[in-house]
Amino acid sequence: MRFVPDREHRGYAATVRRLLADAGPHEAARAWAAGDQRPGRALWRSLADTGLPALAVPEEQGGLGWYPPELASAFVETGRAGVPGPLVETVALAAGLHPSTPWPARLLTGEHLATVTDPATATDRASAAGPGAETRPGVGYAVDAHVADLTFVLVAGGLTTAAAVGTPLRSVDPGRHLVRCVPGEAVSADPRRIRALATLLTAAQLLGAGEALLEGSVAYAGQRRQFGRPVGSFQAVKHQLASVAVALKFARPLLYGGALAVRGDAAADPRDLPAAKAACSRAAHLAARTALQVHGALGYTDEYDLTLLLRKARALQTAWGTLAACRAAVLTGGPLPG
Amino acid sequence: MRFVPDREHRGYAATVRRLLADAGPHEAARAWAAGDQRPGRALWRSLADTGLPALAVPEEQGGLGWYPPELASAFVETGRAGVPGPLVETVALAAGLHPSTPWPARLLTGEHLATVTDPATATDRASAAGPGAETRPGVGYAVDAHVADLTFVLVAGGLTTAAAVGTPLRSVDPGRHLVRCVPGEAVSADPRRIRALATLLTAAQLLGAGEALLEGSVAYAGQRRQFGRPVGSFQAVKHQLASVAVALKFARPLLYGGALAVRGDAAADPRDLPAAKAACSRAAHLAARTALQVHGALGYTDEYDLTLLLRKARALQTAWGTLAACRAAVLTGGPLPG
Amino acid sequence: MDLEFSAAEEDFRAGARTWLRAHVPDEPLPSLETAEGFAAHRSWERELYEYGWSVVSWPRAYGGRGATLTEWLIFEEEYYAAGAPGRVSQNGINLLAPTLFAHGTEEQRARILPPTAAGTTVWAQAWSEPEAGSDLAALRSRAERTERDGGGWLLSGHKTWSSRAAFADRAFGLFRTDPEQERHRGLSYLMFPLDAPGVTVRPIARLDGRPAFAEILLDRVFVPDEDVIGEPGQGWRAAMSTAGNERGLALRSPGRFTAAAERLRHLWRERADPGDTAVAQRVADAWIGARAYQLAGYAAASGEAEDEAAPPFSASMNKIFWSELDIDLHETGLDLLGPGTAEIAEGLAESGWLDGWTFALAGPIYAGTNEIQRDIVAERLLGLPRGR
Amino acid sequence: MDLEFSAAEEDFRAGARTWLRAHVPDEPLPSLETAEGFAAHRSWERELYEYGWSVVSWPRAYGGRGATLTEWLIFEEEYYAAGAPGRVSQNGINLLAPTLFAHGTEEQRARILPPTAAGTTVWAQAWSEPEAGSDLAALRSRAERTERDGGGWLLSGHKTWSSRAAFADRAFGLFRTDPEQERHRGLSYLMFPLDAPGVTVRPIARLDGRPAFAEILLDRVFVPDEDVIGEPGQGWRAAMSTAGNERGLALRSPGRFTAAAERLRHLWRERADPGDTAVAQRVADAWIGARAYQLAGYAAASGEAEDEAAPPFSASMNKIFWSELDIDLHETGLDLLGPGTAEIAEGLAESGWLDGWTFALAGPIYAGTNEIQRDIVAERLLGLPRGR
Repeated sequence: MRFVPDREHRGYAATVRRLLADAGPHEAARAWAAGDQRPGRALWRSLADTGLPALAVPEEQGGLGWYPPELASAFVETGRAGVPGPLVETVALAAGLHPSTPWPARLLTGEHLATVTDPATATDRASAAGPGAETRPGVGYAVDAHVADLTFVLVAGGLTTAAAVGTPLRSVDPGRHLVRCVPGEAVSADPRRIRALATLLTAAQLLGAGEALLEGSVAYAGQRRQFGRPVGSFQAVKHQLASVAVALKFARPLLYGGALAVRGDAAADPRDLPAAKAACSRAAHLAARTALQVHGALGYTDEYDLTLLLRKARALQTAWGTLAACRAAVLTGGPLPG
Repeated sequence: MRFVPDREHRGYAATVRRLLADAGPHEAARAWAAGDQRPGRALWRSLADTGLPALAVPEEQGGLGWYPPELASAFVETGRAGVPGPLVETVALAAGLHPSTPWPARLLTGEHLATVTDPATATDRASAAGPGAETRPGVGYAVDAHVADLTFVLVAGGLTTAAAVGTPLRSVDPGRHLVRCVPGEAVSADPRRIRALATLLTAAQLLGAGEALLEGSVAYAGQRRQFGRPVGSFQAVKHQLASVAVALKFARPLLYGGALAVRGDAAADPRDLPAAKAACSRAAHLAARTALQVHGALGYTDEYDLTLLLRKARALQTAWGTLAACRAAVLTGGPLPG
Repeated sequence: MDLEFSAAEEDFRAGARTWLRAHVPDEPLPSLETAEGFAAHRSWERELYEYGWSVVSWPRAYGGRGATLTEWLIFEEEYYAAGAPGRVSQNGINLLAPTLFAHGTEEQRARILPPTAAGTTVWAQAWSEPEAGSDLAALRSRAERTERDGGGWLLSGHKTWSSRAAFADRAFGLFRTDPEQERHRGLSYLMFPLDAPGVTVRPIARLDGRPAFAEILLDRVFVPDEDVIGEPGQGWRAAMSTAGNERGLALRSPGRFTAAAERLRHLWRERADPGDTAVAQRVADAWIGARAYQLAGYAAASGEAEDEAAPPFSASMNKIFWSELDIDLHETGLDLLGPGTAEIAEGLAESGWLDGWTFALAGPIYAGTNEIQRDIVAERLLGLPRGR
Repeated sequence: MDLEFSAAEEDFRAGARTWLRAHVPDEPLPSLETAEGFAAHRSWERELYEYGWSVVSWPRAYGGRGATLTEWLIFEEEYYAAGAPGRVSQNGINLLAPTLFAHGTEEQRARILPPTAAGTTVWAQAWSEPEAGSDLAALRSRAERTERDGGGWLLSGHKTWSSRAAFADRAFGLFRTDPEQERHRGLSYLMFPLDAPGVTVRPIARLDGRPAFAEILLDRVFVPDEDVIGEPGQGWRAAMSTAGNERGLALRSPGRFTAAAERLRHLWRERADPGDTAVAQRVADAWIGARAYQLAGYAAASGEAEDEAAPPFSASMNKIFWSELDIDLHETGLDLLGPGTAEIAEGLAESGWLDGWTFALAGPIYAGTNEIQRDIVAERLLGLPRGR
């Protein structure tokens, strides 16, 4: 048993991290929020050039193989950097669309971005009028469908093309819009793989966002002075940040466990996938709350880059498996949050 | 509106507090735990001499009237002092047994102690083998039935005499034993009043125990030195204790609100009773956990008096309304936890 | 003790309820953090004022009704239960006015309070500075003495996190008038117009992108002596003596939370699986918390008559309690909305929950962080040793 | 990366499981905090030792199997899953032995380790003193040099919170051998018999009334030079260097929590309304926490081969994590038992949950309070400024 990323795996994650650190992801995120997707798309193409989406596709289908743990590590980095766009959905679709369909090739090159509805958003809540609210299967929100090249809908047991209905709605994450979609033609795909990978990579982004929020908070607390001393020297601040560090530390092994379950390892436990989403969500939530408290008013402003992550963490918390759904899946044996 | 105890009410609570402080309640509690009820009974008789149980019985029935708020304040003090014995049950029965029955008179004088089963303990868990576990209505645990003068069983819609079955079982609170009882003859009583008053007074004892745990912890933190300074000067310790103070402060108004609901005030909200039990339980639980942490190993010892309260708080937390039952009652409109 | 309202109090409640039912706009006003919404909220303040509901607890001479603290609690309950607009005049009514009542001159009160109550003058607060956030006594902005125009002060410096400043008319804050003194000594409490020469206002957007506060740059801004509150050099005392005004209940009234808890219960009934006890318990806890704060408010109002029963340091304890309750309550609301809906900032009726959440997030930070409030509770109420 | 055990590891697991299935007593032993239970647990240690399962990670020369860290994790999983008895020899195996391996002489190892592994010698730890709890460096007990009986030390002072001391054979701890030095300097690590002349042991009962620890009063107790570990005066370093032994996993192994979480899940299935999501989510969280700790253990074991991947300061983070998990897990168990049953200390099979809860309560306090662990994480891992 060797339950740590090997050298190559770590090297790849480091490459992605460096690439993103140099590429100005926060500027790309702000441009994306303002309606200019060019920097974000360029960023995605440079990530694709490193082979990122190809890590989700077997070699015989033009990819590099089926590497969920490596993908998870790479998406920790996209979460840390706050990269905009439907990357999770694009990679999940690259993995789950049948190779006979015309779309995967362009997803691997980074040329196309694709998105798909999260089936948990499918209850038509706008017309809900009680616990027995009408559910229209296959109606739901897809992230950034208004700017994606391809949009799909997850329906019971399958995948379809999509038609957008209504205007894109702004999310708490300014670089994210939600678009209601209705199903079109059936498409050959593995919907379980799409959902599983989307859950894993969303968890990874949450972990990365949480780690960046902790790092930013520690740096700020060490430098910001009040009452004649760094605020990071106050024990109450220290203990809050230590609790965040502990939560993040123990979320990461679950993320890798979930990745091995998604990879299909016989020795993996399928419950690790919902467990990972739950643990990464909670750790990122704690990191966000703490970052806000440590930064004071600064952490409440739009212009401070770290707050991009704080808002993204809130949005991703419910995406591809709420905490409640993940806990339920852990008890029923996983792998997919309901 | 005057939602504060008046002078007479406060005076009475102060009298009870002084009486208990002078009477060595911890010694009485330790003797009770060791099987010697004499000091505890003497303490209860001196409380009865102040008119305590008589505040639960109308004047025409030989009592002083129906004063749940004053009873609540007095039971905050019994909780603070950790007085042993089934006092909650005795006073609830004094209020709820029909005046035509032969028992109330001796309860008012303090001569007799009485106890009654908590109906929530009625599921026969020893033989439970699944969610559909057999429930034997009217079978349950009564506190200290082995030493009480009178024991009753709350059954669906009524009250009966009791027969003890099995040996008294030691509780986490060493001054408390649980005895399984089965119902006997029906007795004329108001079971709702018994349950409501038992819930209120248990909440009051929890609040009192919580306040004493806070006071003891603050005193210890101010005096105990480590690393060359009082442990109470560490911000992490301060903040934990401040959180306890806040929880306790906001539990007390609910306790009084619950008392007015039990009194039957039209302006009271019946939900305040389960809300009070929930809030007092949570505050006492936080106070107990914090006391343990502030005291270190000392707070983990049998011989340190404050730990009597720490253990009592755990026992009372589930008595006469668990947190789950109280929350459910709040949502369904109260007043009784299910 | 009891919870019975007097006939007068019941009449007061009925009057408020009737008026609100007739006047509260059917549609929510646009966000008060926009120019359009600010104007709409200002008009609403005028409407409240015209009917005597703007500042019920103030003396009639200044546009109030001389309401008791209990009546004010009742008004707030009705106000938020009616879904009435947020109060754009809150800085003036809840922060500035208590200081004027305690430390201002009769001339100042007569001149300033009525337009404040009417929404004619909307106030920004100007406490914080870049290097003086939690540590307010570290402020550096200064006021230099001048004898120009009959005597006054010239303000220079840099204020920030000034709520309402993007659209408000005037601001109040502390300035160092005695450069020889340090920390909380030598400060004065001054008011100044935001359109005066030398004032630059740079709006700052909060998390939702709206300019809820601003930086204020001051370059020798003239303030006449009549706009100093209290004695020059005694500003700290003036500011702090009213910080815990009405035991801190005014900062966020119980009525706000009882109304929000009721909306949450409604959302839960509408949306949740009734068997989902995990979310139900959080709804119950929100109700319990709001009710506890409401009852604590009644106790505080009753305590005015019976002073020894009133607990000390209520302002700090209240602040900790409601700010954490507010976040829990709105997090529960977002979780009830579920994936998708929970994160939508605009375009759905439910986005009010996200607005409420964003607003709630500021609670543990502003008006003294909860860390500072816990220090106060620990040191001053519990008597633990000073120093951190 | 993977989670696949090698064939050798699977064999090791099968061997442990088979042996445990055959040997673990059907009925739980009496509490090890009673004389009767202590003797029964000592016999169990001898049985473990005779079959080579007492100290699997030790070299064969001392009675172990030379197991890897991964194998040790496997053994612990099987051990707790089998419901095997608590380890009365834990102090000797997990606290003393690592110090002997790192700082002892070969003579000491040969003399001390086998009887420790066999339960022939059961050890108490003697770290704390009345004035040195969290602040261990404040200890005052001293060892004076003597040339009597071939040379050694005379121990005097007052130790407390000494676990196992009520019934153990020997104890180890730090003593001040250089009275000129202060704090963590001038301390030596010594071993002494609890039945020696000059030793008085006063048992202290924990919350459940059982003597889980004791005070030890020492009055010129002779310790020969051969029972000093490491250099005299270097005791602090010897004690601390092994405090985070196996990255703190040994203090409470992951297997303990995965087994407890499994029992909780079983209790939940048996007792809970399946629709009661409020309690179900806590059961899920307990499983998630135990699994996280288990996987973190596998990562640490893998990290031995791949050192740069091992996170630093794991011991402090592990301690915070498992101690809080342990309490949450057992609180959930008590809540599942429900009113009445939850508080019963003896007489029902379920009272094991209350025992577990009592045991768990000590977690955030002993072996360095969680406050101190958070200070360590904040200052040494995160690099926040020192000082509190």
